[in-house]
Amino acid sequence: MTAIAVPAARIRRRRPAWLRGPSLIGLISLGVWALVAVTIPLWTPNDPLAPVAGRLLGPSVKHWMGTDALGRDVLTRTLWGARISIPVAVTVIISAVLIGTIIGAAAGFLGGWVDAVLMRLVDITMAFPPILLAMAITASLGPGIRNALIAMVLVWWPIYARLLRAQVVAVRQREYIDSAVAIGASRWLILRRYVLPMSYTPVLVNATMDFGQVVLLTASLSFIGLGARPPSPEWGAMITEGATNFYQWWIAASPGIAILLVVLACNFVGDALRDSFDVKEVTR
Amino acid sequence: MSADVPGVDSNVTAGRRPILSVSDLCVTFTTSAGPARAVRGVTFDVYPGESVAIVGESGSGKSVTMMALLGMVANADISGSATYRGSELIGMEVSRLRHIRGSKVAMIFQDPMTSLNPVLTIGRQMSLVMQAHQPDLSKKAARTRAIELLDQVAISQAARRCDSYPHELSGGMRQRVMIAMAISNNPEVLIADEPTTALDVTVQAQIMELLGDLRRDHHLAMVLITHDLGVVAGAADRVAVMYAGRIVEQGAVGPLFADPGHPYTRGLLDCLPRLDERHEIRASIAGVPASPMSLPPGCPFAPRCSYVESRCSESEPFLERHHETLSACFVLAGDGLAAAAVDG
Amino acid sequence: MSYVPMDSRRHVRRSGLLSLALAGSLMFAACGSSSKSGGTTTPTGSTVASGATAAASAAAGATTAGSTATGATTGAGAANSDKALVIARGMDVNSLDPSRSYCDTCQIFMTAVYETLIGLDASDNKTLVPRLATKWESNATQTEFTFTLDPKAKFADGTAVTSADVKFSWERLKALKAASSYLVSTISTIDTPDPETVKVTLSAPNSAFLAQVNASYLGIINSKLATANGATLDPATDKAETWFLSNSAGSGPFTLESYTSGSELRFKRNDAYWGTKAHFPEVIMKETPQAVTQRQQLEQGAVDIAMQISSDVAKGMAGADINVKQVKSFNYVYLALSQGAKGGEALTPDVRQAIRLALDYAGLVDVTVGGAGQMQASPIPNGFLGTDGLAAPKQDLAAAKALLAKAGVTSLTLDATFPSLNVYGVDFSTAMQKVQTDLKAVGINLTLNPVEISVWADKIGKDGIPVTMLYFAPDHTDSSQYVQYFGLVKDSQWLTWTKGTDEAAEDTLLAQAFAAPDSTSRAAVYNKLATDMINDQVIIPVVNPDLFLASRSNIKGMAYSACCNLVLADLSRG
Amino acid sequence: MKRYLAIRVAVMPLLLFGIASIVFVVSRLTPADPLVSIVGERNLTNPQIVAAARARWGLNDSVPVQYAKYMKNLVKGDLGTSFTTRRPVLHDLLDRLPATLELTFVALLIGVVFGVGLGVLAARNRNRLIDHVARFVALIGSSLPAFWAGLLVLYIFYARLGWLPGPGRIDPRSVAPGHITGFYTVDSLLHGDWSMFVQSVKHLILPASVLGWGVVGIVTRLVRASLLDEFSMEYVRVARAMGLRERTVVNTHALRNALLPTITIVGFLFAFLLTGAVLTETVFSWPGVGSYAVEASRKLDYPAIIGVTILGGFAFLITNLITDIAYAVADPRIRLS
Repeated sequence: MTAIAVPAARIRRRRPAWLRGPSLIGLISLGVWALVAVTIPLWTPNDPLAPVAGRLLGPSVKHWMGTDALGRDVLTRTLWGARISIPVAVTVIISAVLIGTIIGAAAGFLGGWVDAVLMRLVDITMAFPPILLAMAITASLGPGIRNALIAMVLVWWPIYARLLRAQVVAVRQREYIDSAVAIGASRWLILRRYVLPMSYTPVLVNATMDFGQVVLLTASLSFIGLGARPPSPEWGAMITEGATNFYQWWIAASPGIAILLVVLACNFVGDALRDSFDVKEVTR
Repeated sequence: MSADVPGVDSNVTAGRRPILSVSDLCVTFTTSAGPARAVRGVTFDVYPGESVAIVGESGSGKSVTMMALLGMVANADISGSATYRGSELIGMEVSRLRHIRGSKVAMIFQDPMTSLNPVLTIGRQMSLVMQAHQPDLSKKAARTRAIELLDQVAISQAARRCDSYPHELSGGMRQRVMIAMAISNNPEVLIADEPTTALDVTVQAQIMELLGDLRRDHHLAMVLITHDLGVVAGAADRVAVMYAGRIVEQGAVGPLFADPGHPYTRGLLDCLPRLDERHEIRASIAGVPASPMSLPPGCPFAPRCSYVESRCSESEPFLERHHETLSACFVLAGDGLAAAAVDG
Repeated sequence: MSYVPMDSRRHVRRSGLLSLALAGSLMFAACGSSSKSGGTTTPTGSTVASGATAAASAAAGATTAGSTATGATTGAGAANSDKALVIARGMDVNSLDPSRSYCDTCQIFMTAVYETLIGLDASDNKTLVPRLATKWESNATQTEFTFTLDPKAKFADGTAVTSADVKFSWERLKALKAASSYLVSTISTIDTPDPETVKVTLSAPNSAFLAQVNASYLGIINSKLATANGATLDPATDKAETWFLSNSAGSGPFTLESYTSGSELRFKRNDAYWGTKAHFPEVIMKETPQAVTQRQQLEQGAVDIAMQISSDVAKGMAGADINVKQVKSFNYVYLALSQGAKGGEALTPDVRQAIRLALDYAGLVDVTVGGAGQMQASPIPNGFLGTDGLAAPKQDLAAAKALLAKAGVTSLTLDATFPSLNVYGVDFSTAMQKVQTDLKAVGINLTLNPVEISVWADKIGKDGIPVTMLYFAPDHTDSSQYVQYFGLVKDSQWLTWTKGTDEAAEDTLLAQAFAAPDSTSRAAVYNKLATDMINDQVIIPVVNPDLFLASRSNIKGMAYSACCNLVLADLSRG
Repeated sequence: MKRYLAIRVAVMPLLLFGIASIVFVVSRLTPADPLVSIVGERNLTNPQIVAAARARWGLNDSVPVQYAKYMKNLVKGDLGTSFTTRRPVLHDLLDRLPATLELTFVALLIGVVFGVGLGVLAARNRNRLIDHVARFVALIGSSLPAFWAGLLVLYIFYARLGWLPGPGRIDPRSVAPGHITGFYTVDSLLHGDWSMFVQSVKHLILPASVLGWGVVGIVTRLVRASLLDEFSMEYVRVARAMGLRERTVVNTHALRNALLPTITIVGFLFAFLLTGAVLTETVFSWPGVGSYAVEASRKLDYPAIIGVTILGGFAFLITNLITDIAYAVADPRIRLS
């Protein structure tokens, strides 16, 4: 009976899964946020750092999401927050991928004790709950968004190192690589020609999911006072201010929704990418 | 279809109604690449105590036919009729159909390795099947009965095996378990879908023998689905050969083997190893089976047929009498005995 | 007093520090006073308890805010004192070892569990009154102080409070060199001629000493009990700190029942108390860092008292069941200008004065605490000895611009690194942004750089910071502490931080004040010092925030104590 | 299997050593001076107090010496003394662990129950509206910032509606049940104190739901996928062909297998929850290890930071081990091999 369910499962569609439905919405949403982050200085409705109205005013026609304890426009600040969260997340992911690629490739190609040492380092680093390690690092480097960024890179690179190493090892086991080596291909060439193209998809899928997680962790660190500091319109820091002014729910509402939208978008896209490419997520 | 089917032993059928009656059954899967016509107007009857073999290559629609009449085909349009003792199965709600599945009409499957749940004990799985149809059966009674059944299918140390997990059993034993499970509710019809394909040759014979014994002892009607005409010889009264969703030839075992009326049947027979042949070179049918997604015009077997004529690709032949069998071939059947079309 | 901020995040982070500082604050009051009753005249003729006057009139300025009706709450239960008193509080306990503790909550704890030799009259918050000591006297040069202990005084375990206990307690405080030890740094010897007499000799004249003795950290420990549990006079061998986290060894109206950090601090009434026993059999302080949560729990009757309510949160609070008192405090937030800091060279006295004149003080009070605060003239806060007649600061943009023109400054950019704190309800970022806006109007640009306090401390210790912000709460009721901390006197904290030059004149004045025998003469000296410090233009007070004391309306005896923050033994349920 | 587990256990001390070393190095990345958190900025220029504090807390030693001392003590089970609580870090952690574990277990329960429920619902209605809704609900959980969700539910269910109690493990006036396990729900039952049990459960609902919702997404996705895998398995078809009720097919046959992969991620979930607990505890003033970690980081309380991070790594190792054992027990193919 093998064959019966198959025809239904093998449904083919015109567009790949990640360009349809929720994933498409997610992509568009991420695009909009990126656009906001880049262009907000050109059209900002208000100054994100200066009081523009009375303090703690509820949502109104003029100030859609109300004002905070300093009379700053909450919506404006939330939009400016994209200028912090998105670049930070992009930087963290790119750095983690680069570091992970280098270390993973080194471990995979060099093998032996180098591999053993590097991979134990990876194992141990991945044994920590990410937030605890990030907190420890940030606390000792000194709180601030820059140090939070460094901490997150240190937390995230092992995922990619492990991924890359696995690809290198897989590629090395192929016979055609042996012949490539035999004809004198350099490791760099093998890396570029065989390993990196193979790694492209799993890295992309993981990076998409992780992007949302980095945004979340950035906000979390700021929320507990280890990331961005006021008056910075960072989302987590804004939620802290909202917690202080608990009854003025609108202060925390917009940054919270902003985080939710970005992370949700990443999850939508990541899910769809994973399904289309059938990639296993590297979990910590 | 009438009782006037060649090969139907009138001694068996006399005065009796078919227990299972399939008539003009069509199953069309809807896929995004278009409809896949897996079963196209299949008609046959099964009488109590009788054994019918449905033979064909994979993809010929033989399994789909049987799954369809048990309501186990999803994402498909089903038309035609299939009755069990007169009740229409096609379109019956699942809740009613459930009482027929496993209880009146039971099925055993090709691969005993995957047909059993790896994380439940044999006894538990058998009990679940029994309790599905005998809600009042106590756990203890179910177990006792399970051991009894395992005994019946010749599993040694049945009581101990009852608590085993499937991975602790050999393939043959698992298939015996499957059979025990299938007969646990005393069904009237047993559908065996390639019951021996996945097994060693030596075990195959034992399983077929077991099925034969059970059929006699319990007066079971059996539908044996197989791609191997070899197993049919001793196990079936009647044979239906399917190709591309249709029955292309049917008849009693003897005549069909002796004088097949369809080139496809001949091809299948040529594939069988013969005792009188020293060298084990088997013939095989050239070409690939027709795809249900894109059937050729005319006879679907035409592209592979060595008897092919131009008319074969113009229209599709229907079953017609060919000596002792019914056969759907213009060349061999249509020519031989002018269109004594079987009614129906 | 100190008000602790409400924002939990910051609050917690900071609390260690804060508490210290604050802690002090609470106590400040101790001093005070015109000691009428307490002060006896010593044979040498000087007045005891000379100090103080000051204090606390401020605390007296309480006003009752609110109450209109909300009814909704179910009320906390029986209207009597049999049931435990519950206080919602963001606790900042650093230690419960009396010689090591230094925090706001520690002040409440120390006052409830340990006792000082001298108390403060709760009715006026100024008068020094006998507590463990029945009388005290000092010599004319303010270098020798003699205390006579009350023979009735007993510790909770029944042993008598003796001069040996006093000696042990203060010597341990000094020897362990923990945060509050500087309060006794001037003590050179303690003599105990008999069990009821303590004679303290100081290394230098210190007219503030009695005020310091009133500070809750100078509470007396049961030396036998403490010694038996590892307490020594040597930080290397002392093992008692852990024991003190679950036990107490004091003579106060309460004993420590249990303490769970991050959760609760429980007091049990000392039923063997030698004085008037407390009303409540048990007091529970619940860790509740957020002001809004404190408010909710108070409104629901889940707690009886919340003392860390910010002005924003206090708004609209209250009703028939709840009393909210707004009281003046001695805490303040200030701007500090360092010409000696890297990048601060342009901050000449004229430029500093221009900055002082450019600030919109009323606006700052509005922006930072919603108007619930005061303006303050000098680094010595309003109400302390020597501040009478000092004019509140005023904005004068024209004068500021003129001064800058005179100094040849047209545009100036200064680094303004500050700790991102929220203290007494004042958010430093908010305050600094307002300062930034004000200064921009006269052509001075500040580069705001909020950092964690540890980073800030590191930076100010090394390079200094041209423009920064910090807070201060008094440790006792004497004005001298402000001169020692803010004045350009030898070893003062801000002299070190600004890398400035010692002003000999201020050193001389401070020495005069320490040796001055009576409060009138000291008031004159401190007034001069206050004026000098204003003219230094180093420390510019920005806002002196009010405090909000909120309680269920059936709680009696709610008052802000100048020495002790909240005196648990004075509370009852009516 | 036993051998494999024995090796795993034997390697753990080594891993712990690695973990402790990494944390130690990390915490000394830059010498951000914790002094200010010990003596307060008021005493920073008081040389005597500063010197005494440095001596007492070992801040004068060079980093290698501090490392050597720390490791030596660690072997004896001494994690050092916290600057802020002035107690041995180990005692602090042990005192606070039950609160975190109780919260985490309940959250895990909520996460798994709802996750499995939604996963089954989604799989049984594959590609229908109900599938999309279930997956969306689950996905929101993984995308919500826990601290924000915490504030939100506190605002709605506590401040506005008053249905559930506010922050903390019990009401301010209540006395914690006598310590047996440290789990208030369990202890109150052991003491036969029903009202305390109800109270502690009520206090658990909001934080555990917020925390648990975060893992619902993960569990739903996994259960749905593996259930769909199982549905395509032969034995499911067989069970259906045998006339079993759909409920029996799903619950007794397919789910049993589909949950096996879920067991493998319980360890991961647990670590995930511990992470979430850091934030949830902060919002709900929950006196657990998470809020302790936050406080320690804010005050640069090195011994506490290191201790709590080591505990985190340790918990991760343990849960992985337990996961492996659980998996082996649940899957007869491994258990019996």
